[in-house]
Amino acid sequence: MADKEPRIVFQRPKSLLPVQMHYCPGCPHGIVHRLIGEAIDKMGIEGTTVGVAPVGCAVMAYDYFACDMIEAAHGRAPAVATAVKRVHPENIVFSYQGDGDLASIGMAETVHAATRGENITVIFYNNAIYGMTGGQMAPTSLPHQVTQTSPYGRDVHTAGYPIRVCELLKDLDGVAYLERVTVDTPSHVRKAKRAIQKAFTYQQEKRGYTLIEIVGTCSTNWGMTPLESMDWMRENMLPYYPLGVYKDIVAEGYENIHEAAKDRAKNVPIVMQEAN
Amino acid sequence: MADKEPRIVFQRPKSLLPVQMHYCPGCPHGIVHRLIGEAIDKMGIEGTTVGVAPVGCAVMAYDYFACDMIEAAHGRAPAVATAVKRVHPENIVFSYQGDGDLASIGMAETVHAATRGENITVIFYNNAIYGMTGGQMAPTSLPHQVTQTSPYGRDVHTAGYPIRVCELLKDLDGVAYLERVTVDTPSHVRKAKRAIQKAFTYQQEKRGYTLIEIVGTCSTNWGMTPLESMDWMRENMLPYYPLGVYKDIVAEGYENIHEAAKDRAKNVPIVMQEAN
Amino acid sequence: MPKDYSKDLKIIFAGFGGQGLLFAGKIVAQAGLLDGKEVSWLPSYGPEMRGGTCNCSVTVSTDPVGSPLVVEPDVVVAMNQPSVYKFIDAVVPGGLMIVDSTLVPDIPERDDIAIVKVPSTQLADEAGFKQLANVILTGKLYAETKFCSKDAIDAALTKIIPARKAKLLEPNQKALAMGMDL
Amino acid sequence: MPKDYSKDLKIIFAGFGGQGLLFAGKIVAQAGLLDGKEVSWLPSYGPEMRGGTCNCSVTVSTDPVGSPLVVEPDVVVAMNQPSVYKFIDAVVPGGLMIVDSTLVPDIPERDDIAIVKVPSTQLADEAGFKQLANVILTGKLYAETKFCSKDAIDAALTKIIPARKAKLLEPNQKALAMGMDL
Amino acid sequence: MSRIIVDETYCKGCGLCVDACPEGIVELDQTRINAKGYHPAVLVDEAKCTACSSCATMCPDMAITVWRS
Amino acid sequence: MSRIIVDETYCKGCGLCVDACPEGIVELDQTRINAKGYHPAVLVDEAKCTACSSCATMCPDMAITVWRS
Amino acid sequence: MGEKVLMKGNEAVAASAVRAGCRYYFGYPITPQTEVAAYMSKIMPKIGGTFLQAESEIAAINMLYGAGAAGARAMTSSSSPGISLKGEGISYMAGADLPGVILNVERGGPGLGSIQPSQQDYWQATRAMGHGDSRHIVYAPNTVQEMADLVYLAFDKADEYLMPVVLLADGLLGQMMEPVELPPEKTEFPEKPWATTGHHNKRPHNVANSLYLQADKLEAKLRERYARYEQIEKTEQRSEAFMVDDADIVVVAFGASARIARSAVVSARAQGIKAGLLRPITLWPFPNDSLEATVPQAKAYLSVEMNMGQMVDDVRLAVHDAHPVRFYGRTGGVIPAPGEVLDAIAKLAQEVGA
Amino acid sequence: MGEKVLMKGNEAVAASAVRAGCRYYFGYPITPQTEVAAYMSKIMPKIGGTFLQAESEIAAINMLYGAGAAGARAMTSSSSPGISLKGEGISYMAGADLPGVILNVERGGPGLGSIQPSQQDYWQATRAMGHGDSRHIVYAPNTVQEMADLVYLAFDKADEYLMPVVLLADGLLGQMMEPVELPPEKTEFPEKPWATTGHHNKRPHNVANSLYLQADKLEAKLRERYARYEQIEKTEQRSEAFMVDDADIVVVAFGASARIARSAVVSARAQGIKAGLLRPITLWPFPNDSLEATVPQAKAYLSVEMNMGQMVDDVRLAVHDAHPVRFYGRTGGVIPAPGEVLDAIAKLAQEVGA
Ligand SMILES: Cc1ncc(C[n+]2csc(CCOP(=O)(O)OP(=O)(O)O)c2C)c(N)n1
Ligand SMILES: Cc1ncc(C[n+]2csc(CCOP(=O)(O)OP(=O)(O)O)c2C)c(N)n1
Ligand code: SF4
Ligand code: SF4
Ligand code: SF4
Ligand code: SF4
Ligand code: SF4
Ligand code: SF4
Ligand SMILES: [Mg+2]
Ligand SMILES: [Mg+2]
Repeated sequence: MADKEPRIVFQRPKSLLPVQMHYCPGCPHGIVHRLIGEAIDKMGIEGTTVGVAPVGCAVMAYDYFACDMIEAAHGRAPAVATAVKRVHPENIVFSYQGDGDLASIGMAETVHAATRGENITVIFYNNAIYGMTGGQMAPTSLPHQVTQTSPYGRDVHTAGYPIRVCELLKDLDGVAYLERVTVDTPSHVRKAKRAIQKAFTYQQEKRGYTLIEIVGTCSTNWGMTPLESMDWMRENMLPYYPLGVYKDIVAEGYENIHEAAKDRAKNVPIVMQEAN
Repeated sequence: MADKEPRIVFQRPKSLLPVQMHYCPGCPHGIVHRLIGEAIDKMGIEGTTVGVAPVGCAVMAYDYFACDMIEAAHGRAPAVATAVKRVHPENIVFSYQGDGDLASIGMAETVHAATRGENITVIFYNNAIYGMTGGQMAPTSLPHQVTQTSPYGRDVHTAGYPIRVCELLKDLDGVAYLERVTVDTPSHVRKAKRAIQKAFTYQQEKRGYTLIEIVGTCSTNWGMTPLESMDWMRENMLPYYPLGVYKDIVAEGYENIHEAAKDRAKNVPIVMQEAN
Repeated sequence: MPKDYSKDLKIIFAGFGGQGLLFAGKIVAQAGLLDGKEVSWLPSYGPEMRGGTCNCSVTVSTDPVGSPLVVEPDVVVAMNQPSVYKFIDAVVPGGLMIVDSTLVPDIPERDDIAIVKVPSTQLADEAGFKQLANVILTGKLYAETKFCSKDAIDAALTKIIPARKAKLLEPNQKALAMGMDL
Repeated sequence: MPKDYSKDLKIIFAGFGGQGLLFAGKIVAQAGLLDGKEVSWLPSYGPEMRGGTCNCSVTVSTDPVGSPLVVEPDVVVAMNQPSVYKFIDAVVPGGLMIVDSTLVPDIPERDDIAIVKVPSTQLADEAGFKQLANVILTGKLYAETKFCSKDAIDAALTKIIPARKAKLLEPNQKALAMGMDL
Repeated sequence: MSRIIVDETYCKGCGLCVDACPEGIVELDQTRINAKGYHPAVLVDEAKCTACSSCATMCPDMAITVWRS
Repeated sequence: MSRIIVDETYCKGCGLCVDACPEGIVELDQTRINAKGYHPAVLVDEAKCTACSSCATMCPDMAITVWRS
Repeated sequence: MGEKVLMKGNEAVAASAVRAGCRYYFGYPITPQTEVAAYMSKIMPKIGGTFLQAESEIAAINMLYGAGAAGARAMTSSSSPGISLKGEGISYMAGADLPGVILNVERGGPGLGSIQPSQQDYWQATRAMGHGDSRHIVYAPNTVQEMADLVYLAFDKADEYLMPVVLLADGLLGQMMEPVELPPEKTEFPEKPWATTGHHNKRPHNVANSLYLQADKLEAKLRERYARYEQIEKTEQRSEAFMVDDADIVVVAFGASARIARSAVVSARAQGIKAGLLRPITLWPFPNDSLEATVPQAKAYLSVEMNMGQMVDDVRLAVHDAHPVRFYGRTGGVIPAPGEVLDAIAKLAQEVGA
Repeated sequence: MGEKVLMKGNEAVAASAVRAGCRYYFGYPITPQTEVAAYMSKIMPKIGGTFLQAESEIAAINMLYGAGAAGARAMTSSSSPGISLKGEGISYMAGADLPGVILNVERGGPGLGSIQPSQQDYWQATRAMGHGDSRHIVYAPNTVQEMADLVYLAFDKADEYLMPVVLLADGLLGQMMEPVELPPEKTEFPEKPWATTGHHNKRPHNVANSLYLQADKLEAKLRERYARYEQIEKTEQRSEAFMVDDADIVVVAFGASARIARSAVVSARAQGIKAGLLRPITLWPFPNDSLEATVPQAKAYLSVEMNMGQMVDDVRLAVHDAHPVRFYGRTGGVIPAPGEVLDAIAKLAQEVGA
């Protein structure tokens, strides 16, 4: 069989600017950025996408994505994204947030953007630690996990329990789609990519709030090599944060969040009053 | 049958100061205050109880309860109560909060006190409106409910969906007991009283975070008489916010939140490491 | 020499919440505005939460209004007992207090001011203008002070009753006239 | 006249994160302290997040330390190529640059300062002191500047290696001595 | 004979007790008005009172004391 | 012949590609160090590359371009 | 000329903001400014705008940040405690050079305080809405008409200078009704080529950001911004002088207290005291020029405020200690009576022999 | 005398706070002050204290409020953006007269800014930590030793005056190591009969509150509090004078910039310029007395700050425009070099002929 003309089958997506990123070696933040870029490229939406960067290791994401970008205050990306989406409802708006950003300081904004059913997509990178500030305990740090601020291991008696974000949000009526993925292997990466694309598509179809949680790592602050950290993540985080679809309103047979919510409240007179 | 010596079978609890309250006629805030007072009296804990008042109609609760009281910033009662409990772990600490206070501005503090498993009791008065500020939409206002800031009825397309607090919190590992009650009839009032006492008891027994949601009314801002507002609440709020126990760790067979959480995470190596 | 209220009038309307005192104040302010006067209207939002007392300050003047908070009223219109007690001493000498005598049993004595008792709640009930005791008192206020033109106060009502509540206009007009004729 | 470093010494330690530069700086500061000097130590926390360059400023002086940020170093100890490029021009005339020549292939010329090349990473590897290239360089720094007493620098190590890491003391002492003897 | 005592200084005339009394023996006294401007509740037929406390259980202002004998 | 090209300016030597390659033909070049101080990845046996893209899929720094032919 | 209508200050602000092109309002209820939200919630759905009750003041200010970045005319409003919560977000807007309008209808503080009118947030508004070197134009209306006019202006200035602009009012101005003539509906707006609207493949990506990890870059950005601030200090000072030309005693007061001070000045003149009122309309930039202009004539200054003495420092700085500068104030929600201010004027007049 | 140990400023603060009796620390991570939390998380479990990583700066400050109310010695720490978020809570503490210690290790702003040291929050710290009339003692350490000493003092002053006390440091002081001698472990603490500890049926209930719905009551409360503030202004001013007695040019600088200014002053003297350094240690109360004392001798003042010019106003107010007051500053995280400051001194000396 003669060699065919060589062609590129894998390369940097166009919607990621050709700059070196500041992430530590092997940090999956980079993989997730690429998946978003691939989704934007594939859907041809770079010109109509606005991304909102968090405060966290991904703070400089505004320098990496080729679409318009906004750097939000710590935890407030959902509020910022909400406003951008309200101003430009035809744009695709996503926020990119870490666990500290999304689930600690930004908890109220997260829950409320979700319950409002904002048509935005939240990309949630959960590495069970505060990466940027040097490895403090995160709301998702596991019991007994040693961090800078849980030096003897997270003591649940004083520091309490981790938050499982998908589980927390799934009951809110504004939520259309929630999936927890990881990026430790090529096949998981491809699954994560499909999830992100699906979330963007749901947003385009105005189905409601979408969030993809990526269970990640932080080899630097976990004090491991990148490969070790993937192992640790698989062994400890995945059973604590099980992968899977936590909500998919379309799979449940609804067109969007409003249909589903109405169905749920069909015995409430005031909710059904329009139908009268 | 000769008349027995008359004796008092019902009177104001001692742990409520003998002052007139500022609530509107028929406002169930007063009933709930009394139930807390009765629980304190019954358990004999007035001297060791510290209450945290919210910003909301119950803001002046510090003038009503005979135990030590703290007035917290809007939404921050869980943080204040957390600190008080940490300083005096043997005290009984409760916060009293409205829906705006607890579920809107205070959402992050609520979720985090719960997930930390703070040994406190939250008394959550849900009247689907901002009473004190004159009737704006609350995070629990129902779809189509007319309020000062949803003058055409809550439009779920722009204002999103109400939050069901018990449903939201029930999956958090720090939560020991959650019940939703109401106070529209004497039997419901008695049920509510049992729930509050149970929550205080669990706190005494250090089982974890406890919250009692009282579905209430706001006849003033709903624009109804007290009796009408009870009807409206029964008809619309109760089907949306079903009464019942949402979590009871003891009924599930656990001693406290820690036992339950460990059971849930038994396939996570780091969580179980102590057991090794 | 009695004060010329068409140059300057400072009023407090006071009573319970729900008695329409803010609305009465608004009629007066609107009337002043229609006459080209400087006017201000200020509700009090005191410590009471609900069902407590309620009052508002209104100034109508040919000069710019300084503080809109009336502390030395020319006239107090009082619709409940606590308000009478609270404000009677504030009325300036030579001033006026107009009281809904249906609701206020006791009026302390003061001989340097005029006290006008109008059983307005009863009159309103009898005339079938439920809830318009406030407007009757406003009519009486007008009659006593002539702070603006008759045209202005009549037009004021039309102005402040929104179109979608047009059917309330007529009873209001009648109540106002009744107050003026007392 | 060469500067008397026992009166005043300003140093920058520079290299990659993880090379132990902050620790080396701490040895020097601690030694100065033990000699009763005024000392300061300041890490740089620049724009790089991780794996980037890392440096720290150390001052040991008989006078109170003003700005702890060293901008005109007497000595720069450099453990990677970018640091050499970045700091070589900052060294004051008559000053000194000590370079880990195992890691730094290229050293620009400057004839008004002394440049000391120590293949410290290689030496450390050979001697079995993995990761102690920094301490070897610190020993060399001492030998070149004599900024404190010998006792002080020896004691400094003991002081800053925590008890629970006591087994690290010996190799550190050896590395320091090796640096001094080069 | 059982009965209730309504402390008028606390009563706001909300009517919750009226609605709650299974014997239908509590009413708002339309002839009187208290200092706060409300028609206070009164027990109209003392003989029928069972001291069941339903009225007091519903009273948000703790205006009601229930006596059993 | 399929192959990958590693752009050394992007590579941080994390080794994720090494681990991911099913053919085991990617390695970190211990003999070289790039400007950032890392040992970059290299394809050691071009003949075996299937252009499966596993390596590139795992590369957080988009250092790898995959060519199929 | 339009018709004068009776309106509450809060409503006038809202109505005028809409005429200035504001189509996005983000707020959280708090007394004494809830009428703004009430008004916006009624009108926005009818004109294709957005009223959004945020989950908190923090969410609201960050929505304002987002809407400002996205190129919209947007505003938020609150009262003292709620404004404190917005500090970080306001600082972010300043740091990212984003326009937006922020209304503070002050109430008594500190803490939960009271719900009565105050001017206790003067320092906060003029010096430190948030952390870091930053400035915001601060307008201080003293009538309902000015509430309308200045909010209208605020939108233009925010867009012109790319910064958050603050309207500092108080419960008195928010709650009172006065006749007001609303400004005309604006139809032309400045281009915003920097906005994050989606680049539609027509330009490089826009970024809204306040992070500059290299200190020298941040400093350069700040110096650039401060050049703009200097420009504003030169050209945007506003004040109103009332009987100041020949005044011995210059009363300085803004907002609600200026109304009361004005009455007191009139009474003082009636008593033969040559008093005048210099009313700052911009609190930043402080009207130093018009104050300095009074120095040759004046004998003393009296700063009248509804707080414990805040603006008085700015008066001192403006008149360079050339004459005595005194303070009279009430606080916590107490509205001073004209008579009290008159007494303070009279006392000062006696002291300086005026 | 204890032994001097090498410590980072942030660690020294934490270690000293613990010796001052602090047993409750509530914080949220932020550069450049994370070492405080790291230290506290290590030590508190060992001494029966509480380290609690709050969900946010807002939660942390409200925990401080709660712990203060409950009678504990407690502290929180953060850096600029995080301090802005605490504004409401700090105002509540002031309004409820609750003690607590707050450390701000400033970084470049506004917004996310930079993570390098700055002094850009001077106005915020001295004028408006939150809304409403309120004051807080503000200590400005300039060495690691002072970080330790002043935080130690802060706990006592907070309890003495029942108010939040602020330690205003910067990234330089937080990150640098210097020798420090830690103060002794405190064993005696003031009684707190007002604390909400549970009344144990021994006294009427205690209430911690800042709400006074009646304006006159709030005003009365404020006047009472301001009497205390006045007392503090009289007795708590602190500053350090270096070569000031005969100085023509008085440099005024605090914290990190005072260290640099000191070097510059030494160089200036070497050049024959009679310069001196007046270093405020309390920023509020500002050391007006010691500044005023320099007026007869001085010819000019130079305020040196790591910001765009904030304290300079306080210098002007303190010296009553008796002499020129100039400003030299770097901002955004840039640390000025002694040489730059020397140049500014020399220029000013020339200008005023000193
Ligand atoms: C208001 C505020 N608080 C705190 C910080 C400091 N800070 C920066 S990033 C960060 C947390 C980062 O953790 P996470 O969100 O999990 O992201 P990661 O770095 O792990 O990706 C914190 C607390 C800040 N910049 N602003
Ligand atoms: C920071 C802050 N934001 C807003 C307010 C104004 N405010 C007072 S009470 C309240 C809401 C009350 O509603 P809810 O919590 O439901 O209690 P309710 O009055 O209905 O019992 C608000 C928004 C405030 N005091 N502080
Ligand atoms: S610190 Fe952790 S999360 Fe941040 S870039 Fe490094 S590895 Fe990734
Ligand atoms: S406003 Fe509503 S919630 Fe508040 S006291 Fe009145 S009825 Fe109760
Ligand atoms: S105690 Fe029972 S029977 Fe008696 S009045 Fe009350 S509700 Fe009626
Ligand atoms: S329930 Fe209580 S307040 Fe209501 S009417 Fe009866 S006695 Fe009065
Ligand atoms: S494309 Fe596949 S086979 Fe080729 S190097 Fe990469 S992982 Fe290995
Ligand atoms: S995965 Fe990418 S960055 Fe990592 S070693 Fe391979 S090519 Fe280099
Ligand atoms: Mg993280
Ligand atoms: Mg409510």
